[in-house]
Amino acid sequence: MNANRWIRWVWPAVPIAGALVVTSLLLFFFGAAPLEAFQAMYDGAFGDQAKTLSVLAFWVPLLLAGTGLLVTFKAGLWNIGIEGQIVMGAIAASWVALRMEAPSAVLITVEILAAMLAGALWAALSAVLKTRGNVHEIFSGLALNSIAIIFTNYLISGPWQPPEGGTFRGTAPFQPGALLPLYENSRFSPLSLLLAAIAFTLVVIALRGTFWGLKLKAIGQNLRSAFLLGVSSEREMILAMMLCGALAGLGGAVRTLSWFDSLRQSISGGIGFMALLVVMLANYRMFLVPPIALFFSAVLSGSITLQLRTQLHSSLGGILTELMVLFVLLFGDWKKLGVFRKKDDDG
Amino acid sequence: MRIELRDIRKYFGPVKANDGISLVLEGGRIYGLLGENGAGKSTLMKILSGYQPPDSGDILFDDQVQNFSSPKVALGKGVGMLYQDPLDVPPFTVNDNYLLGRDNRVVLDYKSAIQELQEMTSRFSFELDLQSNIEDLSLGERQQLELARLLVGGAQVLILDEPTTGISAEQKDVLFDSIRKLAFEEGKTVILVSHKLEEVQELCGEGMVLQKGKLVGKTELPCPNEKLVEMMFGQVPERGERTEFPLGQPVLGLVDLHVTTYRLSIRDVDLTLQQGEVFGLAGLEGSGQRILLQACAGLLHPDHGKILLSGQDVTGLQYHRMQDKGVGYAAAGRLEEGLIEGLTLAEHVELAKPKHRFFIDRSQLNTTTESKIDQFQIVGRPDSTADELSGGNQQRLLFALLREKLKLILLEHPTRGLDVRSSNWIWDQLYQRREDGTAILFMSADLDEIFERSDRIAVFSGGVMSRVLETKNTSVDEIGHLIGGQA
Amino acid sequence: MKKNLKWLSLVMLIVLIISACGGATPTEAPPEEPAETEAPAEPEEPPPAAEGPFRVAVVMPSAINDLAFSQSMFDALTAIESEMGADNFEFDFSEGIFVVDDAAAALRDYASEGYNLVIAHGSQYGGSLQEIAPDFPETSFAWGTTVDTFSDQGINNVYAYEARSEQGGYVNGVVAASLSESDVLGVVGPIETGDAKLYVDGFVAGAQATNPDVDTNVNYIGSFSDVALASAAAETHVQAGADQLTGTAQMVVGAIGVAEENGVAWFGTQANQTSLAPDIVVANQVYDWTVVLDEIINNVKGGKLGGEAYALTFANGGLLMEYNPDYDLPAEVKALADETVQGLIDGSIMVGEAPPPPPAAEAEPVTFGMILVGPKNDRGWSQAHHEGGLFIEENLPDSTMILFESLNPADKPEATLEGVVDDMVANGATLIFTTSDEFEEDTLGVAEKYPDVVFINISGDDALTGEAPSNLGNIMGRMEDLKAIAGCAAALQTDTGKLGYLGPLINFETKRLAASAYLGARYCYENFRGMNPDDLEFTVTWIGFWFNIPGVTLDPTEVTNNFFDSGADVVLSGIDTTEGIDVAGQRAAQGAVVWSVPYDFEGACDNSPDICLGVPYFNWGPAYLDTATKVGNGSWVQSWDWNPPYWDDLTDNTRTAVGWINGPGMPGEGQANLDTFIASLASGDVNVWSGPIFLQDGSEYVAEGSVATDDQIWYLPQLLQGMIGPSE
Amino acid sequence: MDSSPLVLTLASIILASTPLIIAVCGEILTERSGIVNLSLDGTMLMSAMTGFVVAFETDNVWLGFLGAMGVGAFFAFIVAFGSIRLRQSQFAIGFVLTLLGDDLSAFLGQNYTRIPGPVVQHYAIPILKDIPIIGPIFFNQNVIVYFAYILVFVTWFWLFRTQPGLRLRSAGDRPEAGFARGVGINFQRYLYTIIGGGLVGVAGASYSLNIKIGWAEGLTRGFGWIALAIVIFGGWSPIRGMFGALLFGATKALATYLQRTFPEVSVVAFNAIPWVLMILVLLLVGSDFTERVITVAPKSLRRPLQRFLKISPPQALGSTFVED
Repeated sequence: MNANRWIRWVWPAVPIAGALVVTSLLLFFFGAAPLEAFQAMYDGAFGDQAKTLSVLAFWVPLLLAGTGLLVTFKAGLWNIGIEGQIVMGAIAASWVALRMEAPSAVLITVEILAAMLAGALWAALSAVLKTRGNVHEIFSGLALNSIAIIFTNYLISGPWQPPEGGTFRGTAPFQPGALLPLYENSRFSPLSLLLAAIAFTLVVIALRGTFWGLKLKAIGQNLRSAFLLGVSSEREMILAMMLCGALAGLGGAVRTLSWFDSLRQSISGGIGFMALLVVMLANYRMFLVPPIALFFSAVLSGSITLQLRTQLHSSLGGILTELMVLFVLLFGDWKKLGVFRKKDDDG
Repeated sequence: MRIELRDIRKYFGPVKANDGISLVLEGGRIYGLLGENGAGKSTLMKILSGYQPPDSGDILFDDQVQNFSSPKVALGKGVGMLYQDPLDVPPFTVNDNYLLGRDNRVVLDYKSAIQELQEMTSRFSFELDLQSNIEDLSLGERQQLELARLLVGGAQVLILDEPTTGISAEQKDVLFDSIRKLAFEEGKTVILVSHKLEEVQELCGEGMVLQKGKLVGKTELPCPNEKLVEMMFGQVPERGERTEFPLGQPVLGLVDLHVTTYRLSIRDVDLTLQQGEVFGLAGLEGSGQRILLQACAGLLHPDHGKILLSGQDVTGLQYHRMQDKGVGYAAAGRLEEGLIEGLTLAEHVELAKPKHRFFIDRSQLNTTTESKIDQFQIVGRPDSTADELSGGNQQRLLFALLREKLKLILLEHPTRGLDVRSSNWIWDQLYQRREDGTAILFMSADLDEIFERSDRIAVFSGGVMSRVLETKNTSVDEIGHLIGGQA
Repeated sequence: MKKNLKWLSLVMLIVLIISACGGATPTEAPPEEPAETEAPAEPEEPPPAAEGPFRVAVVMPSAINDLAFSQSMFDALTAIESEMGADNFEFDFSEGIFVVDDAAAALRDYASEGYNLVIAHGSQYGGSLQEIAPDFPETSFAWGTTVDTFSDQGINNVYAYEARSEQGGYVNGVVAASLSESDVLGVVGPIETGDAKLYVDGFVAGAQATNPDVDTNVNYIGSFSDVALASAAAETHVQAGADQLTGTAQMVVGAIGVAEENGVAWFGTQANQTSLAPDIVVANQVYDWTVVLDEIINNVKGGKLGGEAYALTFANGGLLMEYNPDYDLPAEVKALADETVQGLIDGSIMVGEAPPPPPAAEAEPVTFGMILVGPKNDRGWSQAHHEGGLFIEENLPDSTMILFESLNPADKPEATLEGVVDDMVANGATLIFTTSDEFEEDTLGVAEKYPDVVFINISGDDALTGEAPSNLGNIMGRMEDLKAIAGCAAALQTDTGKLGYLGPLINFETKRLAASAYLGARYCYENFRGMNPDDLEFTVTWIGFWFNIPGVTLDPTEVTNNFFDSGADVVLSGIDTTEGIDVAGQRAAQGAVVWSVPYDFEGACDNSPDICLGVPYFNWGPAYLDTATKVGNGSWVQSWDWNPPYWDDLTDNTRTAVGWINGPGMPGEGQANLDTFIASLASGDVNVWSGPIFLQDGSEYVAEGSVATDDQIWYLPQLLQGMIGPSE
Repeated sequence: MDSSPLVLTLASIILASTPLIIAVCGEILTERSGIVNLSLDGTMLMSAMTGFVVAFETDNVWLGFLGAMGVGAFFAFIVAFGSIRLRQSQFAIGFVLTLLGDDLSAFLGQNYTRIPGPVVQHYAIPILKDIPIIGPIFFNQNVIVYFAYILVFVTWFWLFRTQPGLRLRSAGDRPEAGFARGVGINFQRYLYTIIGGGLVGVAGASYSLNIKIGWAEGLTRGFGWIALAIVIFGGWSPIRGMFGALLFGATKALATYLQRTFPEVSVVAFNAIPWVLMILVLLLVGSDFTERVITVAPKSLRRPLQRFLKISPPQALGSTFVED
């Protein structure tokens, strides 16, 4: 039993180490020294203040999306459409930034509200398709992701193209007052982190302490029983999706109003999918989401420096994080592995 | 064939499902296996049919030790088991289902399958539409099909697990006739697993009683029921006597109700229930009773017709609105329909409350839950999850979650799978509700239960509801005819 | 928009002044070659009897009053006529012949009419002359500006002539440097080639020699005719502090206007431009062709019909400095100028004779960053830039490239240009190429953040519009003519008369490139195939982005298949990747008769050589090397470069900015026609953007008889009439 | 030979739909056995890359297909192992593999981007190809297309007319029943997940070796998801699935045509058509509305309508089965 307890403590490190080993092998076969590579990644993430701020700036939308996904996962929903919700949030924020004139504080408030509303509505579409049309949210989500991206392309090449003519880069930069206040010269907006922290806290409280959170848990476990117990699953599902969509939309606003200064053609670029990985690696444990999101942000930011120094393909950061999630999924629970299970105990 | 079970043991963690059972079964006889819920009947039969290996002990056929690694092997050796819920594949056609696992050629030979099936069905005078899908058959027909399949597969030992649940009286007669034929004419060993003493008495030559995983007694049958009951429970439980209860105002009114579903429709239902009334719906499973209950619960909506609740038109209201109006519904599925795996008792209690605050008050909730646990005698703690409870406790929890002060309670198989004592306890609880003026509408596959508990009875057959019968003025025969679709 | 309107009005005004003129000097021999060419053979025949007046005929590309190239020749002939007398000398001329075929006909006519000397005054006429001259062995021909007499091909009746304009440029540079108070000079050049390059190099050398502290900002605008660009370039110079400007070719009128507005001094060349702005013109280098013509006429009279090359110099009096009498030129400066002219004459000052090879001598290794928008091996846009970077590494010893590929938000949402640049600068980069218009805006930001690092943004225009800080320049290649070649190749080969154009997304660039291809196709369909160009079905399908994004863009594979299914037999690619040629190759393997013209990358034909009709491609190496060299030795100055092809050899990757590789799939006859087409584009003889051109909505865009300005081409609002496909 | 634009377009649609048809057949086998292999998109990318690289290095297209099949089978094995042995969420594993396949294929294939390599050779079937209209559409194709035809038929036959098919379906529909009759449920699931994955691998390679010739990052991105949706639309039947794939191919061709027909509509808008169609089709087969249509229909029509419109997934799809 002592051995068992020891394994229980050490085991969580094993899949992570496994992912590192496989990544190192890849590095090795492509002619790079793994240690140097990881050093480069670290330098790229925390090498100086600018890099750290960049990691933080990328962290915020990832955290927002991950927080939103906690809600949908709790309700048993696979909100793959989160990518499109981020995009729609960005579009709505851009719409306000381009079309409205107001003092900065008002403008930013309206932008954020519009982004959250747009993300929520886009998510609601997926939810209604599920509850009313029996269309699985994975498929409606994927389709709506593509449609949202196509819509962005339409806007930036059509009605919102910059005055000097349409390229596919994006809209013209917004009025300065429309942008989130930034920390010094970085793309990091402390305000956005504050909003993310508030959102995260509220979601934790909602899921842990409120009746609504309990209802989501019930729905997520057993739709039919929850319904018979008096939980309106349709309403709660739509609400869960909308809350997630609103947070994703806020993430989109942060992307467009602080990371960029205009609506770009790939405003999200997969942050939603990354957030899904974050929540999966956290194994749906809420308090692991912020640190894991920060870790992902650091790995991906670090892989930029990695590419510069080693000229290796930059998909490496993605591979490392995905391997970690895969290995944790597969081998994270050592009991399920049965490696240490007694042979006759297969009942 | 002589079958011997030697010291069979099977433990699930701390639970000793089979704790050293030894038995000898002879060919050409029909055995009844009796026991309370959780006595170990199912486990023992699963071991015998190769579905589970025992932890220790041997199975011998004609003194030869057998090793059943799978049901297939067991059937190959001649042991076939007919489950209460037949182990067939509902989306398959009858032919496919019949052929699954039988034919070892790659390309299916439908011709011979049809031939074999027809032979078998005519031998036992089963009436089966061989072209239909399994899911379109009645439970009885599915059992017949399973039986046919087992026999063609060469079963010498037949294990029947609660075979009469949910089938009509006529189908039951057909089934029993075939069983007798098999045992007495063909020399097969038949084991009947059942709660229903009457059936066991009627059919079996020898009864074996299990209690807490041990064989506690054997007796030649028929014998006095009291003897069997005493062996099963140690003492004869009080049978809850049904007392006449003065009925009050009409609670539920159904006027010319038509409800259409994908598979079946019910038509022309007119019915009035009064306060305090207990109304039983009999019929084969899937004849429309469930549709009626769900329509009353607001889970299905009528095409036309009216539903009145205390004189108020509630036609078309959603389930949750009906709940608020005082209608309670308990489905039979428990963990599938009603309880939620992974949620604690306290969480269930909180969810089922009619009124909620935004934030959950954990300590108050615990107190409430504790009192419910006491009141409903549930073996569990507020933080036990629903799936940790035993079947009976799950059922109790389900009733504990019904709101107070209900006008109408709708129940599907309220005591299915429960032993007599648990059933009585549950019905006692239900009868208490009548004091508040609650009417109870329930369906059951157990005709005894319907007879015993209802004030009035209606029978469904193919979506049509029969005339309403006063329990005291009808008989099992009459109901049986109605179930069979004869007016 | 306001800016555009201003440009347009300028164009409208000045277009009236300028006569049409194709290539004043697009083709020029390599400057390293000495101007002297030995006459290899003695004349075998006795001279023809000199009876009657000496008759000269000349064919000129532009009008005789163009205040430049053609006028200088006309003036010279007039002068000779008045000198020799109308009895002894008469001349005939054809002006404004910029279509090479027309010129060839005229030359042939003149030759057959017995003129003693037939002058082809335009380097673009060389090809025609080469064919005509052997047919008239008794007629003497002269061709300029060039040094090639075809004597190495056994042709002995052709004279060559040129102007050593670097000499006057040198003098102008000396004067300008002496006058400058800001020590900043500005040069507006057309295309970095030939006469213009000689002049500009001379000017820079002169200025440098006079005052080493002087900064001479050179800006080749990429056009001989775009007045608006010239004025914009001049404004940039003025904003950068230049108080002395010069420029060469016809479009400088725009620059002169700007100089006049700002009271900045101007130095002219080719003709006396004082009349254009009497207040600010200081000095002009003027060509006097009589020096050359006298020699040639004498030779012809003496029976020598060709084989000599002549040049105008100060020494032989063919070049003259003419000063503006109204400009108050300090005496000591005037003296210095005269001294310089003298020095050039006596050889104590050498310019242009042996241009110093700057890369070898002053090459300093450079660490430079290369930021790509796509993967480095996309066989398209990004790969072309990557190879440009490799070209630097090869030619500038010890230079190091720091590469970053696929910087776009879809692939790397976590990366920013700024972050990448931070890393590159930290790793020692002093020069960074940001190779997409996607980076235009962000490049401005990092250029301000790192003023000591030189940034080159590709296809942006910040250096042109003046938005850019002085450490940010722009480079782009002129692809339009090459797209016309692509269109021509397709039209030459099509059987069905249906062409498909695989368009990326709709913007000005893609519209004008598609339109160029269409115009090229029309021209060749009509002129080489003898078909009605209106029957040509030219369909543009836009996929929605530069490359395929599954689920978001149309799939180029399917679009190409669709083209072929609908009866098209040639598909031209306008996108960054190779689906067009891949599908065509697959179809051909199935026995279909189809062809393809890929794009962007010079090796694109390799994907399916047999059906490849050729590929127009970008070649960034020369421009990148030039930039890196200058950054290395500290001589880089901001410029906006729209680099033209090196017409003499479109496959010369050491020189050309955009190129054309002939496709193995093009049959011989078609290739011959295509070569002719290329030659006539090179000579300026053919301009596919000649009116009348109508837009898709039917409105007239370019009137009959005129040529689209660069501005019109650049900002093409719609596809053209006859093209099928959306414009918005 | 008839080579009108319509005929040629139809032939192109068939060619372009081939990989989808193959992948759909593979996934149907997998899902019919009770496992959802959600990793299709990543698997296809990995196998497209592997197929091209192997074919390029060996100069043998068929070895390329073999390699792709191996990779597809391996990815599928991970899904099967994770869900059967380790009882983890199939969705989670499939989703991670989707992303991993995308990145890993980009990384491993980085040196093979857009270079020309071997392709599947065209082969018109003699005699058949000369049938008017039908010939040029169906029989003037290549071996992979013919393989897809055969695969659809074989898959259908295997599922519905053979004993192994019954076993396979019992694993997905009622594993308890199958197990009681001697079907090794988990064996079936491993087997058909792996076979299905292998077919998805073939589908991936037929992009890189046949349709979108060559390798480039993200070459087949999105098609895996579309295949998964078609499986649902096709009601887990290979024949309906084939029509689903063809419908999807036709929509894409339509988008190209529409751009020419309606130049005034934004080009970008047409790119959304396949996605809108995907939602609408799933809505059609999934919503209660369809059920209502069936119930309202005259009785004689009900059964065929039901067959045509009503979709019921394998009933044990995605659930784990514990053999004890």
